[in-house]
Amino acid sequence: MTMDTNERTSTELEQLATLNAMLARTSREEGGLIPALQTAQNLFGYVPHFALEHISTSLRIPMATVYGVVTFYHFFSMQPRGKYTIRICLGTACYVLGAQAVLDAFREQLDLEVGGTTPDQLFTLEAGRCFGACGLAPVIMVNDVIHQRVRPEAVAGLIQHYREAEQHEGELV
Amino acid sequence: MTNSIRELEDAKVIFVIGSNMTEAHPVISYYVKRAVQKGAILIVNDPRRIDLVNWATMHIQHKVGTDVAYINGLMHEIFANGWAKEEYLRECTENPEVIREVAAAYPLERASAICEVPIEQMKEVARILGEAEAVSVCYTLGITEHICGTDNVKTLANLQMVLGNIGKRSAGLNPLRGQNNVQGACDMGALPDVFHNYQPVANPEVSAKIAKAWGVDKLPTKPGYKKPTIIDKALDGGTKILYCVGDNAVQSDPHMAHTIRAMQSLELFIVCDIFPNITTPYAHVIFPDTSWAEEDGTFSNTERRMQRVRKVLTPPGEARPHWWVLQELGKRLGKDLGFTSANAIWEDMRSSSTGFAGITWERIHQYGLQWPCPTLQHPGTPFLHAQGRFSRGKGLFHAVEWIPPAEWADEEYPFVLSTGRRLWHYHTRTQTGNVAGLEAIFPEELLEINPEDAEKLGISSGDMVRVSSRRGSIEVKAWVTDRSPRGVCWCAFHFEDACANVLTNNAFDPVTETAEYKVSAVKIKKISDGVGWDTPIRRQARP
Amino acid sequence: MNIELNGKIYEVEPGQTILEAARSHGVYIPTLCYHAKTGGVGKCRVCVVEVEGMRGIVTACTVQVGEDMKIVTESPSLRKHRKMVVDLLLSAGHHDCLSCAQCGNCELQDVAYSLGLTHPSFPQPERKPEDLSSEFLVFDETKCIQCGRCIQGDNCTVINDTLGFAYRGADTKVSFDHDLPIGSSSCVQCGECVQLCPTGALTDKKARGLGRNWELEKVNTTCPYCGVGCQMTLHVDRKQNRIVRVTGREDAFNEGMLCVKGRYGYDFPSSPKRLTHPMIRKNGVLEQVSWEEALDYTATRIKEIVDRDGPDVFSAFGSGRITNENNYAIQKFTRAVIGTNNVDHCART
Amino acid sequence: MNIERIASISTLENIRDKARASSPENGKSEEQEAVLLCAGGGCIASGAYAFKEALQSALNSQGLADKVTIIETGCLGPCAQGPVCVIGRDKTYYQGLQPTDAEELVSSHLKGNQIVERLTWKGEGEKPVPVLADIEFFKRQTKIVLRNCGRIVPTSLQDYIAHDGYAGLAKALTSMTPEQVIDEVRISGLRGRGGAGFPTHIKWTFTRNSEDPQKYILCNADEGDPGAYMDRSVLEGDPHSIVEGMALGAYAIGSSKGYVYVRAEYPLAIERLQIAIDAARQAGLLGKRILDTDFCFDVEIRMGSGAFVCGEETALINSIEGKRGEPRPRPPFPAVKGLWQKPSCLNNVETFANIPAIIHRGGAWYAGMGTEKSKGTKVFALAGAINVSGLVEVPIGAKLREIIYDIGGGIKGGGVFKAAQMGGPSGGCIPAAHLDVGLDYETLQSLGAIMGSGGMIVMDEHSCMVDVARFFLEFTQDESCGKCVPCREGTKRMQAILTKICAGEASMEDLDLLEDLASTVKSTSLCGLGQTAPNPVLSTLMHFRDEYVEHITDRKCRAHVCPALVQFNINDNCTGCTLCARRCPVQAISGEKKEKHVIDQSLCIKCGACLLACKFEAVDKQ
Repeated sequence: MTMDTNERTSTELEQLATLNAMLARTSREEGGLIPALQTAQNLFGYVPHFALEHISTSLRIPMATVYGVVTFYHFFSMQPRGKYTIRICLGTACYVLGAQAVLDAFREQLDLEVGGTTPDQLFTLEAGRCFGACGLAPVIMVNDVIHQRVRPEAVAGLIQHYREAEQHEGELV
Repeated sequence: MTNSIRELEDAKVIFVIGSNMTEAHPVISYYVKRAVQKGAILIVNDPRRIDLVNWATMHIQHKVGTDVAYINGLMHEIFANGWAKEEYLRECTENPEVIREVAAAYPLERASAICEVPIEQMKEVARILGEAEAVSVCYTLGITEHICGTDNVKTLANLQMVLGNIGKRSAGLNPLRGQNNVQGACDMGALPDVFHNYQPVANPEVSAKIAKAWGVDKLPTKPGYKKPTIIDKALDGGTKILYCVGDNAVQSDPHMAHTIRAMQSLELFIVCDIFPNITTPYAHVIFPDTSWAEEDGTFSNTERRMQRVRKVLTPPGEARPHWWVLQELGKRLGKDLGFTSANAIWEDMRSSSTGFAGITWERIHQYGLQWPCPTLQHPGTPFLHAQGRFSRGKGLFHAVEWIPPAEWADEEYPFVLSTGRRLWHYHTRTQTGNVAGLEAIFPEELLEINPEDAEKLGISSGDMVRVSSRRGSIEVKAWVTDRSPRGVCWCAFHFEDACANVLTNNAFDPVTETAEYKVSAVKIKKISDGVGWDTPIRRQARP
Repeated sequence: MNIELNGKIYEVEPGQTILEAARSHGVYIPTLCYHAKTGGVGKCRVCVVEVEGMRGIVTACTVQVGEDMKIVTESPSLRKHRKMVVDLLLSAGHHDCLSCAQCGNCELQDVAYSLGLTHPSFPQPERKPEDLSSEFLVFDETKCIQCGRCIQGDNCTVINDTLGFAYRGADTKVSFDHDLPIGSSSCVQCGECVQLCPTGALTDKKARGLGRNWELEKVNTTCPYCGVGCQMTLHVDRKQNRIVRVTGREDAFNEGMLCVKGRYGYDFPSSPKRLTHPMIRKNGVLEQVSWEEALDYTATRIKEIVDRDGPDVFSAFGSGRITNENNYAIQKFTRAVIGTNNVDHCART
Repeated sequence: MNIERIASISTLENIRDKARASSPENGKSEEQEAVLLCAGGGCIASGAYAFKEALQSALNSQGLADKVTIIETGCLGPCAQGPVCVIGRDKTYYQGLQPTDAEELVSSHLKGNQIVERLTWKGEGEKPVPVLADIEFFKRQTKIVLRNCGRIVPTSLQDYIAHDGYAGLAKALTSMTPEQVIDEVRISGLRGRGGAGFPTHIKWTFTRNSEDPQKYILCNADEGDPGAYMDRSVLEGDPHSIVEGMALGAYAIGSSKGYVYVRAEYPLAIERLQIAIDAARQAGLLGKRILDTDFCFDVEIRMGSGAFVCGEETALINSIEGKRGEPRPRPPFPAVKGLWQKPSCLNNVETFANIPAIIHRGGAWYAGMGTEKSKGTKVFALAGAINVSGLVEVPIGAKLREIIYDIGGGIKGGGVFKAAQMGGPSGGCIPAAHLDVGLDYETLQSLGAIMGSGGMIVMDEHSCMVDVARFFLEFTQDESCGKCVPCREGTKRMQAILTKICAGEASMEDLDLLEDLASTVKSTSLCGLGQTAPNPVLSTLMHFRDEYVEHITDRKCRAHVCPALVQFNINDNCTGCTLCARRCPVQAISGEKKEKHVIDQSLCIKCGACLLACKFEAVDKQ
């Protein structure tokens, strides 16, 4: 089943073009599969199914192997992610200083389970492993921004802050 | 096959031409794929993008029916770069100068023009073949089912002799025989010009020896007609009686209308089979035969290995092993053929054969033996012509010129139809038609059309189309797929209601009288819209 | 090379693993994920043994024998560990043997029996439905022990590249392509995975309920389809006069491998549509007759025509489908009885 | 900035001397001044860049822009006190810097060289200790791995060379044979810093002895242990030391190709390491014919993708090969058959960071530090209930008490030390009774813990040891690769039992089953993850068995952590203000206005909202 291009939006098409360009330079022998998946993840924000097919055919790696790798690593997601990925660090230091309560607060406020995305595609909630900022425990990351010493009560405010940033941006664009 | 199947796993270079191996010989394809996994180079030469290409290093899509030009072009490049094994040519072949002339007549420009393979690709293939220490060549009916079938095989033989690949491990010239015991049928002398063990009927001493063994005073020395001639002669009274065992000729022979007319004009048509099919209605007498697993005996496989088949089921109703029928007919015609049991027949055959003399049922109880195996102590022969010592002495080159197929695509019939087999079925489905499950996987015939050609004709997968040739037309469902190259469509002959052999051309190879199943000119017209398939992943051998 | 197994000295070849060496001398070491074709991968950890000088206990299927290696394959602690590992496996699924096709031929059943395990001691997960979407295979996830033999087989022996492990940790599962039902996956149903599966996870659909493994007689034969001539074993129910199941012979040149026709195309002899009686065309209609009548009629008609027009009007077709013996019989009849060389067969299609 | 190719040891030396003169540590020249601002991941998170802008504008407004330059450096160590900086000349150390402090810092210190005591380190009795060298936290440390962190610009090749960068490599390539390099490492007594402590020179010798034209040298920067972040700080603060360390390793074992496997969660580390690699290539310190010798070596970064198991040697190798990160049975060991079946040697970031120093200053110097069997220094990542959490590098053998109290400033909020968890999910805990244990590989092993990567989580009485063991089992069970049965199934069952214990529904037989499981998982698992997964349980059982028994028989959680075993009751301080009743999400609190309220235990979900809301400390948590 070849991927019918008309179904894809224009942005996805250029992203696909960049992916194909990268694939052309990659060879299966030097373990090109994971860098290819990482490229797809960074381009699309997640690894869509048609990207898996492209990677499988151009690197000549069976789909079963590609699927086995993409479902093994925590970093890859095959569902579209929210604009803001909230990762709560569940490292030992954070856990001992109350990260679980922070995670529960986020689950309540966003009405999400870990790994879920809000219907408005704004937030994805993840439980992450140690980010290496244990001095500022408990820590959460929103995309690449680290928030330190987060208290459960501050969670509502944080969500509101990003919601407003979104509306604000919404008006501008 | 000159060599054995398992040698393929250690081959360094495998050159496959005219063989849809993953569908027609799946277990051999497993060994080829293992060789590739171990680093071997696999070159697949087939006009179609067959599934084996998924594992191939190179896929050469030469034009249908131009094999001789393509191979002669390769040999030209091999000679030009000094890759030919001159020492082998000197010591092991009779007439090396013949092949140098033939190759000289096919510079790459000419060869490429005919077979439409880009020159750089031919150079690359020639380099790989030339520099390899051993190349195994495998081919099937894609090479033999042409009016120049014999020439194709001779050209491949020429190539392998130029490269010195006959007579060593993981090399050789390997025809992959299609049917479970077609090798055995030839071994046992079911051929007009030879007795069992390829002993020529025309040779007086042989004829005398076998006449004595069979207890008859004289045996006919004039070679008989081949099957296509037998069928043609039925129309002019040359053939009055046809005794047909296990062969659904109407569906499997080319130009079905012609075959039916021949059957109808026979005076006595005796058919012996296990199931009714579209040939049995024309029979005067039908004998019910015992099927596989209902009688003991032996098969010979494609690597010349004779192996046991065993009886585990009691045959239905009155079905009897066929040698019993012949024994009874023989008695009524005044000759006791001595067919008391399958093993007795085997011993009778063995007593008057040469290369099979060492093979007994006891010796092949556990594992088969590969002939030639002349004595009871002989271990069998994994590969023939060892160290280039050909059984006929020295290798013989044949000067072979390329000739176009009998019928080429033209304005009225713009497409080339090629035919073949699928993984899921076997020949005319006499057996697989009665297997629960195979029908469900592949329920009807499909015409495979190239996407660009299909778009021009407004055809999409699932539509019904009418395919017509100068000999007839069929209605078949379309499968738009890149398995077919531009200008070529393909379908099998498994299903009687959409059988390719209605269309195929009954033009024959002059030597073997094999019909040109691989090339017929057809036209295609869409009849009605249909529903395509929406499969989540590209699959082998089906949409 | 000499090694010591449970106190006795044995002669072994270098390069063998401890498991192969022990088995070649009849010393039992339980295994689940080891198979001659797919090798020792050290996944199930049931074949653990104690080796003097090596830290901790090691898997016999991956460690090669060394000169004067002292190995203990049976000890209370080894038995305790093996028992715990098999108990964990039994609890991880629903290995209920009552009507499982693999009963009597299941390596997990055998190992549990040898360790005296009666039932899983941990709470079992909820059941999952079997995958019945393909014509010939059934995949029951709750009987899968993730030994990976099917995947190793699919990627390294038959190389159809359909199977792979997906997901991670406790959710690891055998997946067809990207976790598709078998029927819509790229699986060509060659059945190699079924033959390699140690438990009842992958079984033959058509054979279900038609005969226990030990009830069926095993007879070796050659495949009736293509020219490769694969060696196979027929599992026959003599009473029902039926072939129930086919497996490839591991010791033959095809190393146990078959294709979909060879492994699953065995039931045409039992079809009711078989021709069962001789028939003769009487005023345009084919009628059943006795053998006597058919043979007499045929012999007299042949004699009449051959005497009238000579032997060359007779021709016979042998076949690439029937045995050597029958082909030989046809050519001998044509030449010795009729006296013509008009005999050929369909080598051309 | 273009970097010309360094073709010989002499060019390297005069670059070093030139660079040393203008090294930012003491300003570009005599009257120049520099502010070394820590730009490690932790400080950036606490606002280092915001402070930098404010400081720059303050310098401009006060006319010091050309005299004082702001230098971004790697991590200084005390991450929790971030953002921090050190003044170049007089080495004054400031912490907790907010943008509003910038003006004061410039005006009083830089202009009026008057210490801003408010922002300095507070020592004993809150007494300010301005100069870096006098501060206990720094004084007791011996920085080898972190020698350049916080003192050089991480991405500046000149700066690195100025601090003896690539001197070790030059020395080795021009005057030492590979065997001599290995011997120097042998003398140094360096052991693997990844956790197992396998002697580095033995690993290098094994790989050297495998004949194969193509060998690989690999750097394990997966650092999956939660609570460990020293590798990140080294990669962000001193990436060149890793490049040089790997080059030396490659020269020793005879390899020409290296890979650094960095986890995806460290984007900044990857960025800076890539800059360092590119700079080294331009300078001819990587690539073909390094320093005009016939030694060629190049190194490439490969990103992890979120799998703790890829910290294991062979799983990491499988990951680089583009496969599922599943470990391989050993033997064959990677030194014989590793990456793409070629001999490969894998060492940790911290191990590589030591190598340049050892080669440059000699193995004997390094062996002078540490204990009899474990030489050199170890970086610990102090975190948890401790006043000063951050990176601490001390000679091996230092006492736990010294690290926690003298360096770490004691337990946060004056709490009581209960245990220090070492080695993350593969490690164990050290109770108060062993505070005076000298930390080295063997002593930790005997206590049921392991050195591990050096993560040290300090816990006070607010932590429940059973819950910590449950947390670690949940971690390893979630991160198990699923390849072998004991780890895949065993950890799941162990976690289930621990959860039952925390829920107060377990029996003593469950405890025996837990120990049986632990012993099988530990002895039959295929790789390190499975073999060490039971350690957190075994070590907490060894030191805190009474807490387990309490959970099971008395259904009591001493630290009030396990929700099922915690009870919230209202005491007599209650003034009936009804605030708690309104805050309770399940309306479990009843009572009239001004009357003492009551919590209905059957409804209470132990969320603690009432405790947080109450202004009169009328809610007790038992």
